[in-house]
Amino acid sequence: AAPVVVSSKIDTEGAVLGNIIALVLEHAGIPLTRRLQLGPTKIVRTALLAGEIDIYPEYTGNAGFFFSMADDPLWKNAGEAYAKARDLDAANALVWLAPAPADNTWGIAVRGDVAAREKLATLEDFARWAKQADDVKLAASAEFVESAAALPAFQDAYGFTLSGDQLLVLSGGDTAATIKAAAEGTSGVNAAMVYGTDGAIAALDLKVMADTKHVQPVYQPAPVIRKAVLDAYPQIAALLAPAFAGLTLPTLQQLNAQVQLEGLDARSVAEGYLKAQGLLG
Amino acid sequence: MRSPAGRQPAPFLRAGSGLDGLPLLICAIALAALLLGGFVVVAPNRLQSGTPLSLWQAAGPGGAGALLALLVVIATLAARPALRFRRVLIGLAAGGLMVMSLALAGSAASEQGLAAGRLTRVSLGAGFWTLFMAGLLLLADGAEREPSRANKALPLLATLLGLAALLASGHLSQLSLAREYAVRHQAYLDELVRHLQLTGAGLALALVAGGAIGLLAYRRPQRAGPVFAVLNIVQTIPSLALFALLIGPLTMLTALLPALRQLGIAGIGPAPAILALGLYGLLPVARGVHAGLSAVPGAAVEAARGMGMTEGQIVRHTLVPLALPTLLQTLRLTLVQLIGLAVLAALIGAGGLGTFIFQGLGQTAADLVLLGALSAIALALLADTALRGLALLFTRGPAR
Amino acid sequence: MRAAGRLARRPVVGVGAVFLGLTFGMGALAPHLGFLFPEGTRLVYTRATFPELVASHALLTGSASLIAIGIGLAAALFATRPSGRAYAATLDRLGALAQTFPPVAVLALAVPSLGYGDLPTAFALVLYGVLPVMGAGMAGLRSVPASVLEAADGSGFSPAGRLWRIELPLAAPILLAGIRTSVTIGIGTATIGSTVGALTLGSPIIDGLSGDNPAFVLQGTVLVALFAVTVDLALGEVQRALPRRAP
Amino acid sequence: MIRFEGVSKSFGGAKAVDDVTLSVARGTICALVGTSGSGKSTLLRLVNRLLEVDAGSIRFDGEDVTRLAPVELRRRVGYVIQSVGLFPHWTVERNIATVPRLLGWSSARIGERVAELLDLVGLPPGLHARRYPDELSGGQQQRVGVARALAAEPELLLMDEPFGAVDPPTRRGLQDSLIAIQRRTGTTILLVTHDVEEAIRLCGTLAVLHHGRLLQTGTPASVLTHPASDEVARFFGGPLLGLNRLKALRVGDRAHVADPPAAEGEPIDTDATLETALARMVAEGRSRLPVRHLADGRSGVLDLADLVRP
Amino acid sequence: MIRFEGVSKSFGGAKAVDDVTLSVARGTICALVGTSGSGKSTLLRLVNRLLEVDAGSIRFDGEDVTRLAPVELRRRVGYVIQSVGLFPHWTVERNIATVPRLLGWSSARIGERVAELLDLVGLPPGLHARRYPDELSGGQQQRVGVARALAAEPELLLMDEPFGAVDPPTRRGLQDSLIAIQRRTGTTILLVTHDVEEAIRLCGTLAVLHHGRLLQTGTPASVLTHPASDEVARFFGGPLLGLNRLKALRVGDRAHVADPPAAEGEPIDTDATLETALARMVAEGRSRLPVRHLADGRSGVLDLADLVRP
Ligand SMILES: Nc1ncnc2c1ncn2[C@@H]1O[C@H](COP(=O)(O)OP(=O)(O)OP(=O)(O)O)[C@@H](O)[C@H]1O
Ligand SMILES: Nc1ncnc2c1ncn2[C@@H]1O[C@H](COP(=O)(O)OP(=O)(O)OP(=O)(O)O)[C@@H](O)[C@H]1O
Ligand SMILES: [Mg+2]
Ligand SMILES: [Mg+2]
Repeated sequence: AAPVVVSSKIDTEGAVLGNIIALVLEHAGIPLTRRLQLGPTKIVRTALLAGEIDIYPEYTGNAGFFFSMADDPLWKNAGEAYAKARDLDAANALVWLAPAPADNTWGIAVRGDVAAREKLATLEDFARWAKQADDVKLAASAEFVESAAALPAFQDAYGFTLSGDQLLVLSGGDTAATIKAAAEGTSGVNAAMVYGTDGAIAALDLKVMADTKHVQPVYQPAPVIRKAVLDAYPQIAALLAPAFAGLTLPTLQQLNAQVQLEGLDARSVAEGYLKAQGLLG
Repeated sequence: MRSPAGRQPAPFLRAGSGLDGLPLLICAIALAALLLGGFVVVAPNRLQSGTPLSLWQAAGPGGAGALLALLVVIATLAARPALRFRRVLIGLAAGGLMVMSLALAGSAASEQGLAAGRLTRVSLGAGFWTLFMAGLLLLADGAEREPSRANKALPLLATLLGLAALLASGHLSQLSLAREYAVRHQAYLDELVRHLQLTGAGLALALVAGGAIGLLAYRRPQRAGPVFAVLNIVQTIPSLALFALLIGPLTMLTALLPALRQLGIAGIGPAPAILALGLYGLLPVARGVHAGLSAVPGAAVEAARGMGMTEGQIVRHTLVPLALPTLLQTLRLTLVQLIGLAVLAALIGAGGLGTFIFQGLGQTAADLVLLGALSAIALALLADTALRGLALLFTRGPAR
Repeated sequence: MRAAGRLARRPVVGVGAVFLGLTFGMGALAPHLGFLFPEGTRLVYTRATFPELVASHALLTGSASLIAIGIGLAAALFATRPSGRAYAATLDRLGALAQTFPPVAVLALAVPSLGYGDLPTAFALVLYGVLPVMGAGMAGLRSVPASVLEAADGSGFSPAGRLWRIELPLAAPILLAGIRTSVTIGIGTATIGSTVGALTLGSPIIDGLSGDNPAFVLQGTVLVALFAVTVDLALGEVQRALPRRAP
Repeated sequence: MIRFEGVSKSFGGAKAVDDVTLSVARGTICALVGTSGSGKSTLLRLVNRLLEVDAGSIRFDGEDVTRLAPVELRRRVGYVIQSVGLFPHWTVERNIATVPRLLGWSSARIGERVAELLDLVGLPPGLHARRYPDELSGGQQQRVGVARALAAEPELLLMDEPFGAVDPPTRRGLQDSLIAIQRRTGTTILLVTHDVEEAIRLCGTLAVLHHGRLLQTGTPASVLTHPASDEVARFFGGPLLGLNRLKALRVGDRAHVADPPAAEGEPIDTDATLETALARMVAEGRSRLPVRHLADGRSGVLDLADLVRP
Repeated sequence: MIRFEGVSKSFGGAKAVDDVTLSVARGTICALVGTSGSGKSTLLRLVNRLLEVDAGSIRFDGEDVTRLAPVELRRRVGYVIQSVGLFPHWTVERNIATVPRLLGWSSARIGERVAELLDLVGLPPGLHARRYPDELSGGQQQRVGVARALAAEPELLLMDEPFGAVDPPTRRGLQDSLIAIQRRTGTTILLVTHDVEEAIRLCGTLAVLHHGRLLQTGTPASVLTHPASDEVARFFGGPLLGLNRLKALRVGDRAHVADPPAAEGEPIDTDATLETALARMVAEGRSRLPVRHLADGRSGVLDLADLVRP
C-alpha cells in the first residue's frame, strides 16, 4: 500500500506531536512519508482535504472555525467538542482519533514582576488593572485580536477593552514571539497572548491569568486521519491512543520547553517521551 | 585605428604610488566595532536576548592581543604598496582574521557554556560579525584586484580550508549556532538539498523560457519592448503575493486534472514554489540574453555571415562565445537571486532552508533563524564565487 | 490637451484606477465575493480599513525608499569620484551581501535592538533598497562618454558644475531605472513587516495565511500587487517623460 | 567575372543603389568610389547576398548569384568588411583560418596557409599568430582582416575601405602588399575606397557612384582626363583634378626617345607615375629626367613640359 | 602667447612628451603633426591642465599655467577635443553657449554670439540651433564642436584633429571656414592633425613630434624644403615630399616680372599655392600662367620651370 503521509503544523507543538505520530507508526512498521511542519493551519488542513497528506494533529476547538460555528458554547466542553468535531468531519471522510487530555487554549500572561506588583492572578485582576492603568501593552497575533472567540471573548466576559495603542499585533505571530516580547519588555510590552501548553511561560517568568469564567473553547490535540488511510491501516487508532493519552498539560508543556528553551530536536524529544511511556519498546 | 581618449585614471591609482586606503578603512571600522560592540553574547536560555561580552572579556588578553596584532599586520601591509605579494599577504591575513575570530568565539562559547549550565546560549555578537565581514571584504577585494589567477585563489582556498578545519575539529560545538545545527543535522542536510533542488528547478525553468524569450527579442527587436514590459510586471508582483497567488490556481488545476498529482504537482509544495521561482528568473534571464546578444559587435556578425557561416555556426562560433561574459553574469545574478527567494518556499510547504528561518521565527530563536539565513547566504556566496571563477576561465588572460 | 489624451491611454492610468477603486471599494465589494471561497470564510478584513492599510504601507515604503535612494545615490557618487573609485567594488559587494540576507531574517534579528513596528521594517527596506540605486547610479555615471567628460573639463566646468549639469542629467535614465527597481522591491518587501507589528498590506496576507482565510490573502495580494505595478508604471512614465535632453 | 545588370536596391523607399550596370573582368581590380552614403557598401553586400537585389541581376562567373546557395557563394568570395570585424575571441591565426576551417581543410594545410598569409601581409607569424585582435594596432588588424578574406584563395575579393582608418605611411605599405598579393594570385577585386589616391594607385577601373547611380566607369586615366560630369570632377579634387591626373598617368605615356645627350641622374622607370616624376623634379630642382626603358627597349627622357601636354 | 620649456610628461614610466620646447606667437596657427601616439594630444592637454607636466613649464601670456586656477584657465582657452564630445542632452545652441554661460554672459549677448558662430561655421541658425547632437551628421557635429570652443572668444584655441572624421570635400570646406574665422578674430591656434595637406594649408608653423620628442619646427616651406631628418621627410610623403613642397610654396615666391608679351588666360593670384598653379597648367595643358600682381604691384608670369627651381 502507499505510504502514509504524516504531517503537522509549522509550530513547535506541531513538530512534537507530528513526530510522535510518525515514530509510533514507524515503530509499528507502517510505511510512511514525513512532511512535518508543513505550514500554518490553513495549508495543512487544505492539504489533508485534498489528500496530499494523510494524517496530522489538529485541535478540537478549531473544528468550530472549520465549520463556522465557533460561537457555539459546546466547544467549551472537552468531550462535546471532540465528539462534535469527529461527527462534523465524518462528512469529509476524515476521522478524529482519540485526543490528548492537554488543553492548548488561548490565554493571557503577564510579566512576573508586573503581576507581583499589581497583584494579578486571574483575568478578573487583569481586567481591573487594564481599566485603571494605561501602561498595559499586550502582544498578540492578529488572529487572537480578531477572532471572536479570543480577545473579544475575554473582553466581553471580564469587562475590559484594550485600545489599539495597548496592543502589539504581530501578523502570523506565534506565542513564542509574544512571550519573548513580554519577557524582554520590547517596545513596552508587558503582557502576552499564550497557549496553555507553551513551554516557555514559566522559564521566562510570565504568569498566566486564570480564566475563571471559562471563556475559551477547549483545544485538545487529536490526530486527524483520512478515512481511506485508516481503513487501509485500521491499527493506527489503537497505536496512537496511548501516545496521546499520556500528553497531559504539564507533560506537553515540558516537551515544548525542551524544544523551545533547550533547543532540542523535536524528533528526539518525541522519542524521549515515547520511550518514557514505554511505547517504543 | 583612431583610439578614443580613454578615461584618465585618477592620479593616486597609478601603479606603484600612494597607499591602499581600503584595507586601512576596513581595519579601522573593525577595530571600532570591536571596542564598542560585544564579541559574543551570553543568553540565559535559547529564547531570551543575552548580554554582550567584549573581546577582552570573551577571549582574554591573549586572544584579544592576537586579533589586534593581525589587524596591525594588515594595516602595515596596506601602507606598503611596493611590497611584492602584498595582496596575497593581505588576503591570507584577512582569512586568518576570519578563522581566528571564529576560533576565539568557539573557545569563549565553551568556557562560558560550561560555566553557566545547560540552558545557557552563547551567540556571536556584533563585534564578531563586523570582524568576520571585514575579513571577508578584504579577501574579496584582494582577490578581485590581484591580476594573477593563482594568487587570486590562494588566500580564498586557504581561508576555506581553515574554516573547514575549524568546523570539523568540533571546537565550535558550544556556539549556539552549532547547537542548533547539531540537533537537526539530519533535517539540515535534507533541507539544504531541497533548497538546491528548488533553486535548480526554478533556474532551469527560467533559463529555458527566459533564454527563448531573450533570443526572440534579439531576433525581433520590435517585439522586445512589449515582451519586456510584461515580464517587468511579473517581476513587480511582490514575492509573498506571487507565492500565495499560485496556490489557488494550482489547487484548482490539480482538482480538475488529478493526473497532475501523480507528477507531484500540487497546490502547495514544490510545484508553486518552482513556478514562482521560474517566473522571477524570467526577466533577468531574458534581459541578460538579449543584452548579451545585442552587445556582440555587428561587424563580427556581418563578417561571420560574409565568411559563409551558416546561421547555426554564427550562433555557435560568434554570438554565444562573444556574449558569454554577459550570459555567465546573468546566470550568476539570477542564481543568487533565486537562492535568496527560495527561502520563501518554506511558507507554502515546499521546504528548503527557509524552514529553519520560519521555525526560528516561530520560536523566536535568533540562532535558528541565523542557521537558515547564513546557510542561504553562504550558498549564494559560494554560487557567486564559483560562477565568477568560471567566468574568469572563459575570459582569456592577457589583454583584459 | 493632446498630451493629456496620450497620457490617458497609458496603462498606468488604468491600473492605477483599478488600484484606487479597489482600495476604497474593497470594503463594499468583499461581502459579495462569498462564492469564491469556502463556506464560512470571513470576507471583510476588519483589523484596519484598506485605505488605512494602503496609506500606512505607502508611508512606510515611501520613507524607506527615500532614505535608500539617498544612501544609494551618495554611495554611487562617492564611488565614481576619483577619491572613491577604489571603494567601488567593495561598496558594490556590501550592497549585494545585504541583498542576499533574507528579509524575514533581517526582521527577526533587528527586533531585539530596534523594537517592534515600523522601525525594523524600514531598516530592512533600506537595506534592500540601497543596492539597486547604488548599482544603477554607478552604471549611469560611468556610462557618460569619456569624450563628453573631457569636453566638460576642457570647457572649464567646476567639478560640482560638471556633476550637476553634465553627469547627472546624462545618468538620469539609468539611475531612474534603478530607483524604480528599488521602490518596487520595497513595496513587496514591506509586506513582511506585518510579522513584526507594522501595519501594511501584508497584514491581510499573513493573517489570512495563518488564519485560514483565503479571502484576506487574496485581498491583500491583489492590492499589493496592484500597488507595486501602479508605482512601477508611474515611475516608468516619469522615466519616459524625463527630458532625454534638457532645454 | 562579376557583372551587375540594372541592379537596384532600396531601403524603405530610398534607393541606395539605382540601376547600376557594371562588369569587372577576371583578374582586375575595380574601385568603387563616391561620397559617403552613395551606395558603395550596399553594392558589395549585394554580391555575396548579405542583401538581395530588388531589381536587376548579378552574375558571378556567368551564373546568377540568386541561383547559388548563399553559404557556398560566400565561401568562394572573400569579404573585407568596412569595420574590420575580426572575431575578438579568436587569435589572429584562428581568425585567418575561419573559412578554411569551414571548408574542412586539414589542419596541416591550414597551418601552412596561415603562415604564408601572415608573411604576405607583413606580419611575422612567430610574433603575431597567437595574439588576439585587441593586442594589435589598427593597421595590423586591418591586415589580418585582409588575410582572413584571402585565406581560402577566393575567386573574388570584396573589400570595403580595407585601409580606411590608417595613417598615410602605413596605408601606402598596405597598398603595396595588396598589389603584390593580387599580382601573385590573380584574384579579382572589387574595392570600395574614399581615397582618390588609393583608387588610382590600385585599380585598373574606377566606378564612380553618386546617390546610388553609376556616374562613370573607366580607367583612372580616362576618368581623370575626361570626367563625365561636374560631380565626378569635384570628387577627384575640383581645382586639383589636374594634379590627380598625374597620379593616373605613367612616365611611359609621356616620355620620348632620348635626343642625345640623355639627361643626367638616376633614370626613372616607365611605369612610375607622372606624379612621382614630378616629385623628383621638384625635389632635385631639374626639369628633365632620364627614363630607364621605353616600351620599345630604347631609353628616353621626360621633360617637365611633358607633364602638362594636353 | 604660449611657450613650452623643456616640457616632459610620462605615463607609468613611458615618456609621452619628452623635453619639448616650443613657442607659438600670438595670432598664429601652429600645427602639431606626427604619427599616432607621438604625444600630440598629450601636449595639448598639458596646456589647459587636463594633465599636469612632470617637468618643465608652460607659459601662457608669460604666466606659468600652474599658477592659474585650472577652471579660469580653461574658460580662457578654447578646446576642440579629438572625439568631438558634444553634450548629448543639450541643443546645438546650448552646447555652443557652454562657456559664455559659465562666464555669466547676458542671455541676449549669448543669443547673438551663438547665431554669429553658427553662421561662421556654415550652419544656418534657423535650421540647426535647436537640434540635438545626434540629429547632426559627423561633419556638422565637428563644426559645432569648433563653434563651442570659439564661443567665448578665447585667447588661445586648442584643436585636436578637429576635422578628423570627415570626407575630403567637406574637410576642405571646414578648413576654409577656420581660416576665415582665424583671420577675423586673430585667435592663436594650436592644431593637431594627421593630415599633411591640412597642416600645410592652415598653419604658419609646423611642429613635428616623434615618440614625444620635437624633431623640427618651422614654416611649412622651410620644413618641407629642409627636413631635419629622415623621420620628418618620411612623414611628409617620402618620395612625394617634393610635391608636398608645392603645397607649401606660393606663386609669389617663384613668379617673375612679366617679360612681355604676358601669358594668355585668366591670371593667377600671387598667394595661390604652386600646387594650384601646377594643377591649372596640367588641366589647361600650358606651361606658363599670367600672375595677377607681384608684391611690387607689377604683373608677372609663372613658368612651369619655376616650379622645380631649386
Ligand atoms: N540596412 C540599411 N537600412 C536602411 N538604410 C540603409 C541600410 N544600409 C544602408 N542604408 C542606406 O543606404 C544608403 C547607402 O548606404 P551605403 O552603406 O551603401 O553607403 P556607402 O557608400 O558605403 O557609404 P560610406 O562611404 O559612408 O560607407 C545610405 O543612405 C544608407 O543610409
Ligand atoms: N591617460 C594615459 N595613460 C597612459 N598612457 C597614455 C595616456 N594618454 C596617452 N598615453 C600614451 O601616451 C602616448 C601619447 O599619446 P597621445 O594621445 O598624446 O598621442 P597622439 O599623438 O595624440 O596620438 P593620436 O594621433 O593617435 O591621437 C601614447 O603612447 C599613449 O598610449
Ligand atoms: Mg560603406
Ligand atoms: Mg591624439
